[in-house]
Amino acid sequence: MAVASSDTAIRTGRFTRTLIYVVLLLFVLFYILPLYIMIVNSVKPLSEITGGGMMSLPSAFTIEPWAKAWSTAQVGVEPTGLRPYFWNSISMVVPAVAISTVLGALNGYILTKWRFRGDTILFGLMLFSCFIPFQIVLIPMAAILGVLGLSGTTAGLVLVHVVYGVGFSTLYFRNYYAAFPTELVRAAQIDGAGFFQIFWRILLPSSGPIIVVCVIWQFTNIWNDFLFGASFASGNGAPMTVALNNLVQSSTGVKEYNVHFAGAILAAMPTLLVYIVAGRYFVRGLMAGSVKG
Amino acid sequence: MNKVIRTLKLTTAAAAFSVSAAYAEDVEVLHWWTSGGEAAALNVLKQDLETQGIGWQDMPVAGGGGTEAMTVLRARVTAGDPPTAVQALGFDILDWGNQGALANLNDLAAQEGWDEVVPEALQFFAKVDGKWISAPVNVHSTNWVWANKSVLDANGIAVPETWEDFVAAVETLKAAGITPIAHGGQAWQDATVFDAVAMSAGGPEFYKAAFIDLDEETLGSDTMKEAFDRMAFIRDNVDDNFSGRDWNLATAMVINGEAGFQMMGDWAKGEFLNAGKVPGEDFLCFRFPGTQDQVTFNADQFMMFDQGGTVSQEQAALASAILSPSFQIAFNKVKGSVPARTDVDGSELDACGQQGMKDLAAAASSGNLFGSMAHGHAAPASVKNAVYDVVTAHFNGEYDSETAVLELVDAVSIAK
Amino acid sequence: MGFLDINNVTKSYGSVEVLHKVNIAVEEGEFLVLVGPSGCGKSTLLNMIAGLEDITSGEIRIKDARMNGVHPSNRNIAMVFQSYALYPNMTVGQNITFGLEMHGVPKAEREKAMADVAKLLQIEQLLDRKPGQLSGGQRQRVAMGRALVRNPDVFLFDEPLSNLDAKLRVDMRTEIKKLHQNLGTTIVYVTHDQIEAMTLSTRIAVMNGGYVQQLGTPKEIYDTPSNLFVATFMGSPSMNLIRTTIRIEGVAVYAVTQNDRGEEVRLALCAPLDAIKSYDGKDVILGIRPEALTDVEGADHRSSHIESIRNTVTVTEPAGSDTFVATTIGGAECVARMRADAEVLPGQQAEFAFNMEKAVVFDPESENRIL
Amino acid sequence: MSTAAEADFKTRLQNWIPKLVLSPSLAMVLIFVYGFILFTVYVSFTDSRILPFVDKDGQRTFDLIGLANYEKLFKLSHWEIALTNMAVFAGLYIVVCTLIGLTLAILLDQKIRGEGFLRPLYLYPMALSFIVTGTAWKWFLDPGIGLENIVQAWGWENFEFDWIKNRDFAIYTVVLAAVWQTSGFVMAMFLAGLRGIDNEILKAAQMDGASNWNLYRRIIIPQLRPAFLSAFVILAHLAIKTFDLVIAMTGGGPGRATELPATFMYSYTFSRNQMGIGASSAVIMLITIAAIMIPYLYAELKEKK
Repeated sequence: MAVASSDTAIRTGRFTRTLIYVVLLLFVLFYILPLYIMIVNSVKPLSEITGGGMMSLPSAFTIEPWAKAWSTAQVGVEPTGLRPYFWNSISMVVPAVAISTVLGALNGYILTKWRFRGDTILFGLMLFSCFIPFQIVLIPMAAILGVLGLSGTTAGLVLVHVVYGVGFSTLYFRNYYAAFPTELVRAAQIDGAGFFQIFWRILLPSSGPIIVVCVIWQFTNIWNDFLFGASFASGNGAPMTVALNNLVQSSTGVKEYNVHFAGAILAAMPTLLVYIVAGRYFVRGLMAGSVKG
Repeated sequence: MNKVIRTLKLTTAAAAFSVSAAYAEDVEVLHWWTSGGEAAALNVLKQDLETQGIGWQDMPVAGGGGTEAMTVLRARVTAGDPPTAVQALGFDILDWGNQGALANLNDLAAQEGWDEVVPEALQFFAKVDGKWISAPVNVHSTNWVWANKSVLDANGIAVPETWEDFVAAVETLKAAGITPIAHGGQAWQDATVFDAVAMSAGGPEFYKAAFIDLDEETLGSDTMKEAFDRMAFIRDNVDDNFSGRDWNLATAMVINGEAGFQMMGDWAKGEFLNAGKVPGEDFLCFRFPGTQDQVTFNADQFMMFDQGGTVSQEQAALASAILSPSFQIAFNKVKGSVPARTDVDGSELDACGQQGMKDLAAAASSGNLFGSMAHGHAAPASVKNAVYDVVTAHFNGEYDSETAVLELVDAVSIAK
Repeated sequence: MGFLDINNVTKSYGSVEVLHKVNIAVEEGEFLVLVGPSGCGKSTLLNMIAGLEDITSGEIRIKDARMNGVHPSNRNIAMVFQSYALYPNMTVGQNITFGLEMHGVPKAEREKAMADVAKLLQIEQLLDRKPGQLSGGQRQRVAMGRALVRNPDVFLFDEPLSNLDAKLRVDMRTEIKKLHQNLGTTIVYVTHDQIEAMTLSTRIAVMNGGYVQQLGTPKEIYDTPSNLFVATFMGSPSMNLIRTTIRIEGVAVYAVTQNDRGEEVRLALCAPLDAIKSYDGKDVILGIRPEALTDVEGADHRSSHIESIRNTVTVTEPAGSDTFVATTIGGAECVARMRADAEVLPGQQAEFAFNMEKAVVFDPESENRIL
Repeated sequence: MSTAAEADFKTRLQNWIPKLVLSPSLAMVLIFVYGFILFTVYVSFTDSRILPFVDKDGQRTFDLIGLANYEKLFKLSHWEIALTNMAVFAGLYIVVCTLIGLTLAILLDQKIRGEGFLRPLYLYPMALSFIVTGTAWKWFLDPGIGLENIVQAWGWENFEFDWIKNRDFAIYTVVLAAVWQTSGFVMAMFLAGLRGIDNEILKAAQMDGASNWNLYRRIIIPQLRPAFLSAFVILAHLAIKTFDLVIAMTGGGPGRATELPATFMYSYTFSRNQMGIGASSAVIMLITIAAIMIPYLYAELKEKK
C-alpha cells in the first residue's frame, strides 16, 4: 500500500508545480504564525511586549522566561514552576493512553472477529459516546468517583480518560481490524490458539500503524485536557494543563506574557514531539484502516 | 460479582486510608490566586499555619475570576470530599451556606470578636442565619478611576468631581488626540464600569433599589436609561480596539500615556507599581466622579466547609489566621485591596491604600458601602450574569439605551 | 458409518436456514469435493466440519466421535484457506510450527516435523522468509505444509487454488492429487470450479441452495446428473438442453423437436418404455453433452444408437484439439464438439450426430432426471 | 444454540471470553455516558441551582418543575444567539476544514519535495491546547497590534482587518482559528485516502484523455468517500465540543457574539448557578447531536454488516 504511493500517476507542468509550492508554503506560513508569536514573545523581556512589540523579533533576547516557567513561576502558593506538574501529567497520560488503547484494540478485535448478535448496536452505542459534551458529565462523574473513593487521585483521572477515550480507540481498531483477514483468525483457531493468543500473536504484531494513530490521538487529547484535570485531580496531583492555566489565567494579577508563552510551549512539548516523531507513521496508519470506513 | 465488589471496596479503602494517613493534619485550600503577588501573599498564610504544625494542601484553579474554581468545587462537593476552605465571592458563599454545606464558625467569631471589626455590609456575605460561615480576607473597592498624571497635567485637566467634569475632561483628551478612556471589552469589565456609572447617575438609593433589591420599576426607570446613555458616551470614547482586551493591557495604556483614564478596581494599582510608578506622582487614583462618598466593594473570603459537623482545630486555626491583623495587612499590601477588618493599622499601605481604608471606614459608618453588582456582591450570580448580558450587549452596540432598559427588566426577571 | 459422518446437519442464521439436513458419509482416504456456486452453503459446511461455525442441528462425527461443540483445535483436522491465511508477522518456519507450538509439542519435535514437511513440499529454502516475500505458489505450499505438519485425520481445503493463475493452478492441482495418493489422507475440498472437482475427487457433492443436489463419483455426476442444476453446473461447455415432446409409437420412444427451419425432427430414445410411459405427449428436456453431439464421422462408433439432424451452423470456435460448433435446435442454442478438421462453416448446413446412449431426459417441472 | 450445552471447555471459554472482555467497556459506556445523560435529563426537569443537592436527611433541596427550564431557555435571546452561532460555526468549520484539508492533500500528493518536512508543520496545531494558542490568535487578529497593524506599517494604510472586534464577524475568526487547528489533521486523512487509490485506474483515465482537473473531479474525489465520512465524524464532534477556543479567544464576545451552546451550557451550569437551565440546554444539544449522528451511524454500520 505504501509502495503504491511513491508513484502517483498525475503529471504536472513546471508552472503548475511552482504554483503548488507557493500555495504549500503560504499554508506553512498560516500554520506557523501562532507558533511564531508564541516563540518570539517567550524570549523577550515583558516590557518589550507590553510596550507594543508583540509581532516583532526580540531586541533583547532572553531565556529567562523559560527558566521561570519551568522552575520558579508561581502556579500555586509555592513558586514551583511547571516542573512538578509535568510528571503528574506523565503519570496520568501513560496509563490512560495504554489502557484505552488496549481496551480499544480488544474491543475492535471482538467486534470484528468474534461477532455476536447485537454487536453492531453495541458498537453504535460506544461510538455515539464520543460525542457527549464533557461539561455535562462533571457532576455525576464526581459523584461516582466519590463513591469509588477515587476522587482527587491519579487513578480516578485515569479512569475518566479511559472512559471517554475508549469510544474513539474502539472506532480506530474496529475499522482497522475489519480489513484484517478473518481467515487468519480461523487458521489460528484450528492451530489451537486461544482468544488472547490469537490477539497477542497474530493481530497485535500487525497493528503497528493503527496503534500509532490511536496513541497519538489519545495522547494529544488526554494531555491537553483541562476540564477533567482541574475537576478531578488534587492540587498537588494536578496535570500540566491545570498548572499552565493557573500560570496564564489570573484575573487581578500582573500578566507575564513571556512566561505564559514559554510555559505554553513547555506544556505542548510532549505532544509536539509525538507528532514530529510519529507523524510519518501517522498518515501511514490512517491509510491502513481508519479512513477506509 | 460480590467478590468483585468486595475487592473493589478493599482497594478503595486502602487508597482512602493512605491519603488520610498522609495528610491528617492538613488543611486543603481551593483558590484562584495564582499570579505572582497574590500567591506569594497567600504563602504568608501557609507559613503561618506551618508554624502551628498544620500542613497546607494547595489547590489552585485559576481562570474566569473564580469560575473554574467554582466548577471544581462542585465536583469536589459532589464527590463527598470538599476542601477545608474555598476562596469565594459574595452570593456564591450564601448559596453554599444555604445548602447547609458550610461550617458554623460562631464560637471562633465570638472568641475573636469578628462582629465588631468586620463592616456590616461585609458580614452580610459571611453569615447565614446568624452563623459565621466564612472568613473575609479583604475588601476591593471597584469604583476607582486610574489616571496618568502627566497626561492630565499636559492637558490642563484637574481631577473631575462630577460627571460633567468628566465629560469635559474626556472631550479635552479626545481633542488632543489621546484615547480618553482605556477599556477592555470583556463582560465583567463593562459591568464594572456600569456599576460606577449607575451609582453616579442615580445615587446610592437608586443603586440599592435597582441592583440589590432588584426593584422592577427602578430597573426600568429613566434614570437607568440615563445610566445606559452615559455608558454609550464612554463607549464612544474608548479606542476602536477595546474588545476582548485584558484589563491589564488597558492599564498599560494608561501607564504608557496612550490613554487618560481607566475605570477599574483597586487591583489595577499592582500594575502601576509593578511598572515602577509612584501613586500621586506618576498616576492618580480617585473615586468615579459622582461617587466620592460611596464605595462599591467586593470581598474575597474563604468559606469554611463543613467537615462532619464540627469545626476542626486546623480549620479554626486557618480562619483565625486569615482574620489576624498581621495577615490582613501583609496580604492587602500586595493585593492592592484593603483589610476586611477596619481596626488594623494601615500605615504600612501606600497612599491609595490608605485612602481606600479611610473611604471604606467612612462609607461603612455612613451606610454608603454597597456590594458591587459586577462582582457578585449585589445580587446572585444568575442576576449578575443577566445584567452582564444586557450591559455588554448594549456596550457593543447590539441595541440602544431604551431597548437596553427593557432587556434589563426582562433578563433580571427571568434570572431571579 | 464412515470416517467422517455428516448426519442431518442443518445451519440457520436467525430464522434463515442456509443448510438443510445434509447427509454425507466420507470413508477414510476419500477425497470428497464440495462443489457449487457461491452462496450454496459449501463453505459453511466446511466451516462446520472445522468447528468454525456452530451446528444448528444434526451432528458431525469424525472417527465415530461426536464433534458438535468440540473446539476446532481438538478435532484433529487441518485446513488450507483460500487466501492461505499465513500469519504475516511470522516466518514460514514459524507459520508451519505455530499449531504444534500451541499444542505444546516440544521444540525438537517441532523442528523435525517442520524439516520433514519442508522437504516433502520442497520449501526448505523458504523457511526463514516472511509470507510477504513469497510468490503465490510458494504461499500455497507453505499453507499446505502448515496443514500437513499436524498430521490430521481430515484435511479441509477451502478453494485453495482460486487465487493462482491458470497455469499454476493446473500444476498445484496435480500436486495435491499426488499428495493425496501418496499420503492417503482423508480430504474434504471446497471449490466452485467443476474441473477441479472432476479431476481431484474420489466423490463429489454438488450443492445448491443449501441442499446436496447429488453425491457420487465424478463419473456418476457427469454422466447421470440427477437434475438440471447438476447437469448444467458440471461440465464445460455445459450440457445442451433441448425442449422436446415425448411421443410413444408402439415400443419406440421419440423426443420430438424442431430444427432451425421449423421442421419437426424426431430423436429416438433408447429407453425402457415403462420408465417414460407416463410422459407420452408431454414436454421434457433432452440433455446431451457437447461431446455426444458431433459430426457424423466423429461420432462414437461403439455407440449402438446415433441419430442425426441436418441443421445450420451459426458459429464455429476452433479450440485446437476440437472445434466447437453452435447451432439452434428446438429454439435452444446447442454446442457440438466436432473433430478439429471437421469441415463446417458458419451459415452452412451440417450434419449433427446425436449419441443417444449418452442422452438424458429431465422433467421440466421437477427438473429431476427421468432417464 | 442447541450445541452450546454440549460444547467442550475450550469452546465454551471461547464463546464467553469475548463478551467478558467487552463487558467492562460496555459497562463504562452505559454508566458514564448513558447513565449520565439520563441524569442530565432528570436535572433539566428540576430547579437545581448550585447542585442537585440532597441534604443530610435525604431530603431534596430542589423541586421537579417539569418543562419550565425549557420554556425559559427558549425565551433567552442568549440561547438563540448560541444556536445561530453553532450553525454558522459548525457549517463553516466543517466545510472549510474539508476544503483546505483536501486541497493540501492533493497538492502534497504531487510528488512534492520536502513532504516529510511540510507534513508535520501542517499537523502540529492539533498537538497544542487552546489555553494559550488562543492568546496568540487573539493578538494576531487584534487590529491594534496584529495583522492590521503590521500591514498598515508596511504602507497599506487602508488595510482593515478588525473582525475579532466586530460583532458581525467575530464568529468567523473563531472559525479561522478552529480551522487552523484541525485542517492539518483532515489533510492527513485525505492524504491517506489518496495514497490508497489504485494508480492503474488513474493511468487508465489518463489514457482516456482526462485532464488533471477531471481526473480529480470525476475519478479520485468520488473514491475518497470513506475519508470524507471519517473527516465528517471527527469534525462534527470537534465542532460540538468547541469550548476552550472560544473561552481563550473571545470569551464569547464582543458582547455575546461568539457564544456557542457549549459555552452557554457551561456558564449557566457553573457560573450562573442555574444548573436546571444548563442541563436543559445540554439536553437540547444532545438531541441535536443525536439527530445528526444517528442516521449517519445507522447508514455506516448497516452498510458494513
